[in-house]
Amino acid sequence: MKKITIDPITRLEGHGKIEIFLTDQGDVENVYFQVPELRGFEKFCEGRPVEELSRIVTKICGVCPGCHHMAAGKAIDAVFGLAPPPTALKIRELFYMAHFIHSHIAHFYALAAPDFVVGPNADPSERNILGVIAKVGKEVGTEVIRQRRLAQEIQAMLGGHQTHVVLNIPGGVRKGLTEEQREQLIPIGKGFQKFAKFSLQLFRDVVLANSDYVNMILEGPYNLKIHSMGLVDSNNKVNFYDGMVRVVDTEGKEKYKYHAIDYRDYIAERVEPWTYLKFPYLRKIGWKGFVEGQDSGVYHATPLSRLNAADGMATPLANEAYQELFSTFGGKPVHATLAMHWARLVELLYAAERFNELIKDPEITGKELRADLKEIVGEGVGCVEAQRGTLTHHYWTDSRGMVTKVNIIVGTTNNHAAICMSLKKAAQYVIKAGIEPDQGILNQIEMAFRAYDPCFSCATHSLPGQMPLLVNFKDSDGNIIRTIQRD
Amino acid sequence: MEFEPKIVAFLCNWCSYTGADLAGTSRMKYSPSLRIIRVMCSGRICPTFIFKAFQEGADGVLVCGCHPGDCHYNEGNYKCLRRFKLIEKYIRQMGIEPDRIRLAWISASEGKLFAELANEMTQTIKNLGPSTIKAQLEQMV
Amino acid sequence: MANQDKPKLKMAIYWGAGCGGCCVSVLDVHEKLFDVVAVADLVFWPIALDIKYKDVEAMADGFIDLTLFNGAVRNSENEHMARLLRQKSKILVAYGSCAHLGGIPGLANLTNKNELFNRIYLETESTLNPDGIIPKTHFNVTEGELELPEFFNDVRALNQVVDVDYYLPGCPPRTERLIEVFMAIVNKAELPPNGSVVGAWEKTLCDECKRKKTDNKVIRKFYRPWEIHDDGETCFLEQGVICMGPATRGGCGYRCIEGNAPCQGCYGPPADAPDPGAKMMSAIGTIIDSNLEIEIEEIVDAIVDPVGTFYRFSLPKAILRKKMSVPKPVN
Amino acid sequence: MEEIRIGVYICWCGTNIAKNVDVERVAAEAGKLQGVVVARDYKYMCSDPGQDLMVKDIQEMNLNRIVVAACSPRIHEITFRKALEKAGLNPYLFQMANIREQVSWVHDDREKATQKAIDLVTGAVKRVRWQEALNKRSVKVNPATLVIGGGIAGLTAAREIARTGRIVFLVEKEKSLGGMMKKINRTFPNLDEASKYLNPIIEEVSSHPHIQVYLNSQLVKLSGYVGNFIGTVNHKETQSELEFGNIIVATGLKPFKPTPLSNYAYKRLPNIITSVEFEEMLSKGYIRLDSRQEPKHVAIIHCVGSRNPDFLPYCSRTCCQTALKFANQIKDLLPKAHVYQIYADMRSMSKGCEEMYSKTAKRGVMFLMYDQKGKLPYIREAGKNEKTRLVIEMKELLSGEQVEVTADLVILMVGMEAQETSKQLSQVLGISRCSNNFYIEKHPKLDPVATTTDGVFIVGSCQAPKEISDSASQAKAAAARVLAMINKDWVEVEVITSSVREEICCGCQICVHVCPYGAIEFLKEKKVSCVNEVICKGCGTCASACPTGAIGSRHFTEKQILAQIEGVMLQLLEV
Repeated sequence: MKKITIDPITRLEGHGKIEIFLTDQGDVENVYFQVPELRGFEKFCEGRPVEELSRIVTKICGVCPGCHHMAAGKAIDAVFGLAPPPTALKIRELFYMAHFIHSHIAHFYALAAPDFVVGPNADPSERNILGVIAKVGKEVGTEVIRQRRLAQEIQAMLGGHQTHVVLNIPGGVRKGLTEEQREQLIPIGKGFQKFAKFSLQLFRDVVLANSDYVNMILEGPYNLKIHSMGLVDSNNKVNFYDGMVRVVDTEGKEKYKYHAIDYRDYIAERVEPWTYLKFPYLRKIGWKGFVEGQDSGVYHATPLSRLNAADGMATPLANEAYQELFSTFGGKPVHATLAMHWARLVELLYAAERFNELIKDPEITGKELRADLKEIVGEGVGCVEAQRGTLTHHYWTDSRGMVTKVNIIVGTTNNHAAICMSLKKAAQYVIKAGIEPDQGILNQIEMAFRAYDPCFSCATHSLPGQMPLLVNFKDSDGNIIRTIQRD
Repeated sequence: MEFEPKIVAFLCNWCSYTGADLAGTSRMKYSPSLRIIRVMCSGRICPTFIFKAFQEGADGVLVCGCHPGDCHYNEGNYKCLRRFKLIEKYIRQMGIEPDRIRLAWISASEGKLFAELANEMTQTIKNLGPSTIKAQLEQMV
Repeated sequence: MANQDKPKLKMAIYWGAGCGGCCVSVLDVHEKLFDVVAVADLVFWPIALDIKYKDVEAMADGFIDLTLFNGAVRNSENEHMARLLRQKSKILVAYGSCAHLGGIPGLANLTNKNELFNRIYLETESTLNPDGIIPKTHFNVTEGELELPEFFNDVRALNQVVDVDYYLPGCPPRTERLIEVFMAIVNKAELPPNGSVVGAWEKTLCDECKRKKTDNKVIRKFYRPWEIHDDGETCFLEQGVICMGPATRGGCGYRCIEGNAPCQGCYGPPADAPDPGAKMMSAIGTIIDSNLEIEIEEIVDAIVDPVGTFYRFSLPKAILRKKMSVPKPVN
Repeated sequence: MEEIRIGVYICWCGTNIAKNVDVERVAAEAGKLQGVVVARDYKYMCSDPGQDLMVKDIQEMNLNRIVVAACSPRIHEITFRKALEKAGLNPYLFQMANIREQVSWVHDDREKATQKAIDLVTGAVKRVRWQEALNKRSVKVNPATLVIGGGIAGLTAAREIARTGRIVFLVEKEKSLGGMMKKINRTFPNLDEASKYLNPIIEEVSSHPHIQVYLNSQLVKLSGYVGNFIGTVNHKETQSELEFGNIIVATGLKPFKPTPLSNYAYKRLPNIITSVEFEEMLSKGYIRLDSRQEPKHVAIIHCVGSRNPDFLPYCSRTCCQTALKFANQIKDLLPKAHVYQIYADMRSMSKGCEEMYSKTAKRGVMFLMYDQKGKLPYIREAGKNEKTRLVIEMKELLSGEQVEVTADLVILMVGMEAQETSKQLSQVLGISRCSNNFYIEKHPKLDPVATTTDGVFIVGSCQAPKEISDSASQAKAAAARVLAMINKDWVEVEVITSSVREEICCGCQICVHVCPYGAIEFLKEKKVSCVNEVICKGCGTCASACPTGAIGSRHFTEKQILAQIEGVMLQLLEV
């Protein structure tokens, strides 16, 4: 039996690694996606004052620190039994929209676009952000970078630290928004919206107008019939910051809708001895292995799953885009993994629109930023939608608010099983007995997985420079038989 | 062979160190476990010194100053006391038995008391057994 | 823009036990990206793993001009890469708090591998693990063997594994500092002696902090940030909230202070501090405003987490770098 | 950096050290340490040949660091530093290991003592490598002197200094000079008139061209340091700033008010007066009752307030003599009167007083001893048929009998306590007070008129209750100290001080209030702290309070102390 190791992958917590086992005939026998790293926040957060967790857990991920900051902030509010005043909530959400805008822009242009704009089989050395820029022109490239920078700067303005934000304090926020700042943000918000619409148009022109791409998106290997999870507001519209968790089945029917605090009734995590990352699944269904379908406990929590799990978007333009997406696929739910890129852009538009709603809201410059402490409840759950999945933080404290226990289910972890399955499907599809895999084929395997998460993707399409990918064909004794290198 | 602790003792020049000298001039016998380091005032003693002593293998650390109100520099001993309370808390958090560190007031006339203190502390450390801190710090696993 | 005839700087960035925030701080060069690309080639990036190990292994020693190593050393893979990159790099920079001092992951030195695995794989409330499965470094699946790096008991800073040429502190480092250092290297400017901290000031944060400060540094009661209503302009210490600013190098641009949050020390201690937290601990102890033992104990009691306060980013580099396991007394 | 060349000398101190410590082995082990060029043991290092041996080595082997393991540095550090100087080496490149007081004299187990000695020497060797040359510094002395208090002590000091042509500022809080002594009629033991001594001094002081007297005045603020003080003196509404080089504190004491001791019925029953009130009566030249009649029975009760744990735990020192003096004065004025000394302990110390005691006893004065630990004498109003108006009930200790003493006049020998102003002034001057609120001298035996604050001296009863002669001699002693300093024209200041590295100091100002001497100032324009090394006493507390490491403590640097810790813990010899 042969074993292929594809190992160009990064992670949230730890680097990713793909192991492909081939039958003697050369067909794919099985695929394993391993996360070899662990830091153990759940353990070493114990003993800290709970209010510090909002500053500590951002260090779980520097790519989406804002998500952990928000989940922690909400969990801490709950520990202190506090309900932040409206202004505080709006400032938090405003910050959060900026966070989504920066992350979604980065992912689409730096990580996803190269596959479509430059092409899945193009020369890998061009298949990166610079390649995209070369195709779409430097003005656009500069604009991409500019928009992301503005989003980052807004995070710094509101949260002090542009990466490891310090915005939240129990019961509210540390810093308000001044009139001047608001004035400053209005034009920037307009810019975001314009740019989001531009990006959707780009997707239509480059991807949807290209039948090869459309077929690729619809093709079997990039489809996964599993459940979809996402936060929804009272009207079942997509919400990033707050709401109830909704799960729809593979047919698109609502299966569960629950308050985050009850997450343990609906989600369980499985441990496999061959990876440090756990596998969450739908508890009531149970773990049936890495299998698709209505009876499998496997689900995903991604931009696409959020759209699947909701009845629409809460803002007009985004809602139109939402309708367009599903009508293009002939209804809900959509199981096309690659449609996640499209869904991400729909979310980008929503984030921009919501940003503009908030910035116009008179309460956003309010002076009441904090609720005062009454008593320490001692337990709290905080749940938000991270760019790459539903994120849940659960804290327990003693009577002084010192942390006794922590449980965290990170966005990407939700998709761990799904990623493994998508990879296996793609591999089985592109690696055929007798056909020697080339770099294009390898890239198509990665595309299946890249759709899930920028942290997993920036690997092969990162900054310009030499970023080769290489595959070793090993026999069962692990000897390398042949190597494909793209460079 | 019986465990003979090594205790690093920081003594202020004016009271404690003189008290220790008095124990000597009065020929009082006490345990040879102390390694005395003289500072001008207990207010000079910084947490670093205590941590360093443990890192180097000390089984215990003793800090002595003038009695409250008698500090040669008015308040140095109070500042030492304040730091010491914080150090104690930190030491506990780091899993070190708090009894391995001790703060005591010894005046220039309390040679006898110093000798007793030395024996007392030595006994405390003997009961605790040898410090494993140095060994634990040296092993990276 | 640097001129084109100059050979490009070969640059590598590796991501150990960190969060990726350091990589984001590199991305935050924003438009300056084009300048960077003009003078540097990225020959290695954290994400390309053992394949790239082989590529790196294939490189001649010293082939890489500059390596930014971010993240702490948490497992055998991190350690292997640290050694490999040291060997292949002319200049190895410990980039960011984790590589510099152990960082936030270093707080895990308050616990150990077993406690940590038990919590995460057995006890966590959402985990269903009746068979008590724990990930293994070598495991045989039906199709063959799968390997995982070995998880260490202690977290280490980079220089506890290999020699480091420079330390560029911060969680993450402020991008402006990175560019300054980067350009200095590109332009072959005079570099400080090996082992120096670069991209940070000699003076600590208070020097550039915009908050109003006086000599009124006596504290009768310590407050947790939510216990006071910060007026947004008075020195945190003078409001009774512990701020690591006085004992933490400047250079970060007092960004946390700008967000009305006290400094927690990510830029690390000033030059030649034998212990990263002891000096601040000593300062804080000294300014307690009482001479009565019981009162002092009450005041100290309000400092609820000394280790997490004074060693938030630096526990692995403390003189007492990990929690001691006390053997049960034999009787 | 220069090559470190260390010489180590192990003293036997005859057999004092050699008996319990294997000095040869200590020297041998020391010889193995890094940087040690020579390690010797010698019978008496402090002896001239011992020092010469060291000096010779320094010069011949050009040693630049010296360690001597011998007695306590508190005994011979100075001696050896001088020897280094003699050899042309800076005296601070020297470290002592105390292997006598802290090793050979306290440990019998020779093996363990030797081991400990080796560790201490190793510590000293590791430390001395980091020690730096320090240079003595001095400041000019302002020849003017401030004297606080216009009693006999202050007056004497002021006069002594002024007579040499130096300026004196004399500050007195009362409206006139003289202090307690002015209230005294005659002095013991010779019953001379106090005014005979006091008035000429007051005369001379008030008219002296070099003395400026400030009455109704108080020192409220003081800045500067030895040789260069600046003081603010409040007098009535006005204020004046004075500059002077030294301060002599002579604020005296005040009599105890006996009212709280209800058993003595003071102010409750007639004809019960304090010793001070009796002095005034004597000054008027008579002894009489409220009724203007002369008393036939006079009782003098001792230790009123003094030696009483609830009031003044200490002995007021002058009351016994005064009581004896009173007895004689009464006998002189009213030869027929019966005088009773009701005492707890007779303490007729001081020259001529014991003689006065026996003389008084011979004049038919009755001495009755009461038990201070037990029930104190109790004064009640006499009944109709008793011959006096007052009766004192007491247990007479020597006879063991319960007795009743009849009296028509009772004199309470009240104790003496510190001035209320002593606290406020101690803070202004930065000197400390004992548990009884009197000022503390620098050394109880060897430096009784100086304080721990250089340039500030304490004389007379502000240090503890005293009789006139003691106050006068202290005043003259302090004056001599001050004049010596003035004539020398400069004063040496502490070398072991703190200093700030401005390039590191972040201006957090934590150090400012940490200094007990106010030696640290924050320079606003430079945004850094700065240590006034003349005021600094070198306790090093600021160095350990500085969060940046900008403040260093000379001769006790972090490097030096950490190296010493490393040294004493270094396992050289496995036992």
